[in-house]
Amino acid sequence: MSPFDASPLSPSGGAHVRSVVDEFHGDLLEVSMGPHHPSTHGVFRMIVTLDGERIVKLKPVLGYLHRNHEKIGESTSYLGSMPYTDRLDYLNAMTNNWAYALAVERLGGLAVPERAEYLRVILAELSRLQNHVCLAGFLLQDTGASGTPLMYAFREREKILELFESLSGSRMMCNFQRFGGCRTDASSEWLGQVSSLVNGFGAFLDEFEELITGNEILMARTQGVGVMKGPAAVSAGITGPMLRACGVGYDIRKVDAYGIYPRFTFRVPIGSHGDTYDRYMIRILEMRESIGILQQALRDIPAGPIMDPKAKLRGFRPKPGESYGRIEGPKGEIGFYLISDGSANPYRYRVRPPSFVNLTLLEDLCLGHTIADSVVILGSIDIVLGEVDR
Amino acid sequence: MEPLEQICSRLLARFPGAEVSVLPNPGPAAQHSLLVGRASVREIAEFLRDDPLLRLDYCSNATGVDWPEKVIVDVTKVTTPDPAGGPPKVSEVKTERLQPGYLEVVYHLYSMELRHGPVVLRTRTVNRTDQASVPSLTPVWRSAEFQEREIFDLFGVVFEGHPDLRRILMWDGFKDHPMRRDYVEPEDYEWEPTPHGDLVEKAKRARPPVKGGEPVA
Amino acid sequence: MLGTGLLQGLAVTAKNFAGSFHDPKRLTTVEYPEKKSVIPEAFRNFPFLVSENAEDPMGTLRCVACQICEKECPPQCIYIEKSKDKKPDASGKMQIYPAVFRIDSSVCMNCQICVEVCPFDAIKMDHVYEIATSERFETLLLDRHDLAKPNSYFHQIRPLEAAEVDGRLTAERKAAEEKAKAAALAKAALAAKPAAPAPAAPPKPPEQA
Amino acid sequence: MNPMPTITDEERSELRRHGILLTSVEELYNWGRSHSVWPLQFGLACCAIEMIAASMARFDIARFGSEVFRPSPRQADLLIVSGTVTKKMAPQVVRLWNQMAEPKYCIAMGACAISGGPFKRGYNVLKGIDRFVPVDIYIPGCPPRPEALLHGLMELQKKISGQSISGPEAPRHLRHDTSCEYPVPEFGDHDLVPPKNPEVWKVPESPPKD
Repeated sequence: MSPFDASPLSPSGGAHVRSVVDEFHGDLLEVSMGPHHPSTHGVFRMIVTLDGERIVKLKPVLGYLHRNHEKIGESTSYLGSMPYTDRLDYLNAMTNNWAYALAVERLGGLAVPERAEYLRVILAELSRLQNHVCLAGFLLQDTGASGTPLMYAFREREKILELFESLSGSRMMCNFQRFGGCRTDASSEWLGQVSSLVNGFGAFLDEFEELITGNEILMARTQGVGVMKGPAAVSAGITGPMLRACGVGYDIRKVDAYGIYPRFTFRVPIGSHGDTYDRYMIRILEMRESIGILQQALRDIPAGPIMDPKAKLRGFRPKPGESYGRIEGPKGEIGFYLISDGSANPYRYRVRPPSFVNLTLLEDLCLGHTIADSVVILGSIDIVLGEVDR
Repeated sequence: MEPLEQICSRLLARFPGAEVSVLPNPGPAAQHSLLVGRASVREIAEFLRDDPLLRLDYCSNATGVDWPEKVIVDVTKVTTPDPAGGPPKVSEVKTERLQPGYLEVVYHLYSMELRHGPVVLRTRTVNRTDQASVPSLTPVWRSAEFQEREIFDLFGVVFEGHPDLRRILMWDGFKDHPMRRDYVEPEDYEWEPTPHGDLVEKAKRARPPVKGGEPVA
Repeated sequence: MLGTGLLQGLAVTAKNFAGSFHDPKRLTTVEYPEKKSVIPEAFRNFPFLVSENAEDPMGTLRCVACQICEKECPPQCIYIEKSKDKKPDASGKMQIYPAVFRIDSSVCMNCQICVEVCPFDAIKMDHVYEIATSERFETLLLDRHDLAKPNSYFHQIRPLEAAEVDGRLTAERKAAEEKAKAAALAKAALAAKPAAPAPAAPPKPPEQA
Repeated sequence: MNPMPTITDEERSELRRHGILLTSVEELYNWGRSHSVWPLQFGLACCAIEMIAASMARFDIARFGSEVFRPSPRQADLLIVSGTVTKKMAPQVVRLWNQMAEPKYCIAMGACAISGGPFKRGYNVLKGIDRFVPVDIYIPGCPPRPEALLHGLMELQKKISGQSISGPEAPRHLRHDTSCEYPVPEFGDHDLVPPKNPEVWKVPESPPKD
């Protein structure tokens, strides 16, 4: 089989084989990128076949961080899996917690008090802010802007982490949500700190955009690179900002209307080109929408209990059945699928990781581009290996 | 979205002879699922994707579930009339039967176009050993590509028609399917200062207790 | 014009550079170890066992070896052996105490679930994080002597929570005392009446799980 | 023979206060080594994010001379194992360690790197990188705060400063009887082969204390 034949990975056929690689039949070079590589965002490996500098084939190799999350989840109680979910997508413990809590609440038929719902929204949106700002920093690091944007991004991220720490006790591994509510209540002082951070965040974003969005080098590196088309993305199950960058307005906050999201007015940014630059811009625009949601939530948050009185901490044994709960995480749809057989541990505990599924199209995006572009494309997918490999 | 029973009857009308049934979910989540036989799962999946009323164009989650064989005790109540004319005697008769084991593949389908879902689609293998195969749905929804590879890797379900069925998380030479419930881990317990459950025994086996240079029985 | 974006970005960098000399908003470095960042009360690192008395930590542990935390600990890093005998606790009640209480801090995931499930407020999360060591087996396996810290220390690191816990415990003890007193009175009253049909119920045994 | 005249640390610091610097080759050598520890830019899991945070403006690992994260193991002195080492990744970690030039040090950052941590029950998780690589400093925590990493780095600096450059106590790279190459495990049918390196991984004989 000629290396230029249709990749067996792609059921759509050889549509992605570019004419640019057809002209040459030089010697092909196979390069193993990773698992130790500075710009693969962890222990991710790509086996790249190159013709000159152009990619003709790319096989992702996963599993270097496969730490058996699902197997452990099946031998741990429902409560005991909560801190493990922190370590899935370790940048967004709060949204992982929420997705898991949602699945278990559906499984056990628990309600969530209003104040807890507001707290969840506040924490999830803060999480989205720090994830997207980190992503922007890492993406720019991958394009060669070493240091500066990442430093600025982490400066802001630290402020959000401080808030997480003072509420939940840990900077990253928050372990904050419980089935039927939240673990501790937020003081009005804490809410005030959030509100001052949120009010200042817009100014930071302005500065960050001034630093980088109009930058000609960034545009040259990202515009027209890794273009993804809407129908292919839908079939490949791409979710989150990746999907919206190619023009499909699918946001689970709007579609499923879980929690109390219908109460907030916010827009869902949609891209039109589906290239890496769009994926970067979508995240910046999402952060601006998140600021709006946070301001509304902080304005409206009511007083009241934070736990469903029916919920108990220990000895949670849901009736036999199953549930699938999903939320819009910063990286896409994060879902938990649980089967209960009536015992204290789930019979089946499955995580639907957004970044794992988002990697499906990596080869299609990279074909025909240079190897340096593959790093940028991978950066814009926003993977976290803890979640890809679990 | 139309109720699942209606989808099921439409499927039966469209594919006569196909094994389709609704598997109820007794829990409060009430996410019932469509149980589809291996033979027709590919056509049914294509129908679900292309039907204008359903348009389930997005397969969110694909996963495996292992159901090892188990002994089920059926309890039937037998009423025998009392010959003396008293109240009839009710006795319980227990019959044991062996439920064969199988592997199940579960797909959660949504529609991005019509914004509804989920429809839970399940299909089962014949057994867990030599006939552990189902048709791949990767040609229908590409998002199943990596997830089916993962199910193959961890559960050992063989997907017929998958374009690139290799192990994805474990290394290629690995022999086991670790997410199966009867998987046995390699022994590795020399230092277990806080052992629990069956770890206590394993830790003792790996490192027999020593007192004054002599192993203690 | 080509290059405007670049220049704009450089201007931002220059602004930040200049600002880092005077603007406290842009002076973010915490000069650890000379200065340490303020640790919020909620911060959690590793668990410790609360003892009532700093002089006799082993004798006044609040822990009654009920093993709930051992069972609930997600990474299973707690190991407890119950004592054979009983010792009086802070309120004078005879209680079982942990003969062995180990936490493997090289496994602990700092999740705080042991603290949440403890019905006796006996285990709490510590603030100490400077515990890097070159000896894994000896140092990182914490036994009850390493884990015991006095209530005064708890007050020092978590003043709000400790005050709340102390208030609750005092109230509980007071209620228990009054109950015991009432039970004793009732018993005395019953004893005074020789015609009583049945003896009063024995006092409830210490709560165990 | 008279014993060598020695100067106590107090006397030395007293002299230093008066502007007199007394040093030995050993002290100078160790000072140089301990204040230019360049880590390998190598992240595994959650702890890697805290490692990145430690290198950012707020915690600023540059104050310790360790901000130069090298992407290549050939240029690095310090392997910070920041996260879960899976069995699939373990051969690569050992290979990276072998590729580093002596003198080299290893920090096991976080519970997973020390013992497998919360994931030690997993079938694909190595129960501690010290089964294959000699670890100098263990930093417990899940994940450790960036300050904890800095504290670990200072402990490592202390350890380096305390090393003598000759004699049987000399570090690995100054001796001829030790190798800086460690055997790389291979993938087996069910587990790594071998599952540990008995040269490096020594479980204490005595049972855990009470």
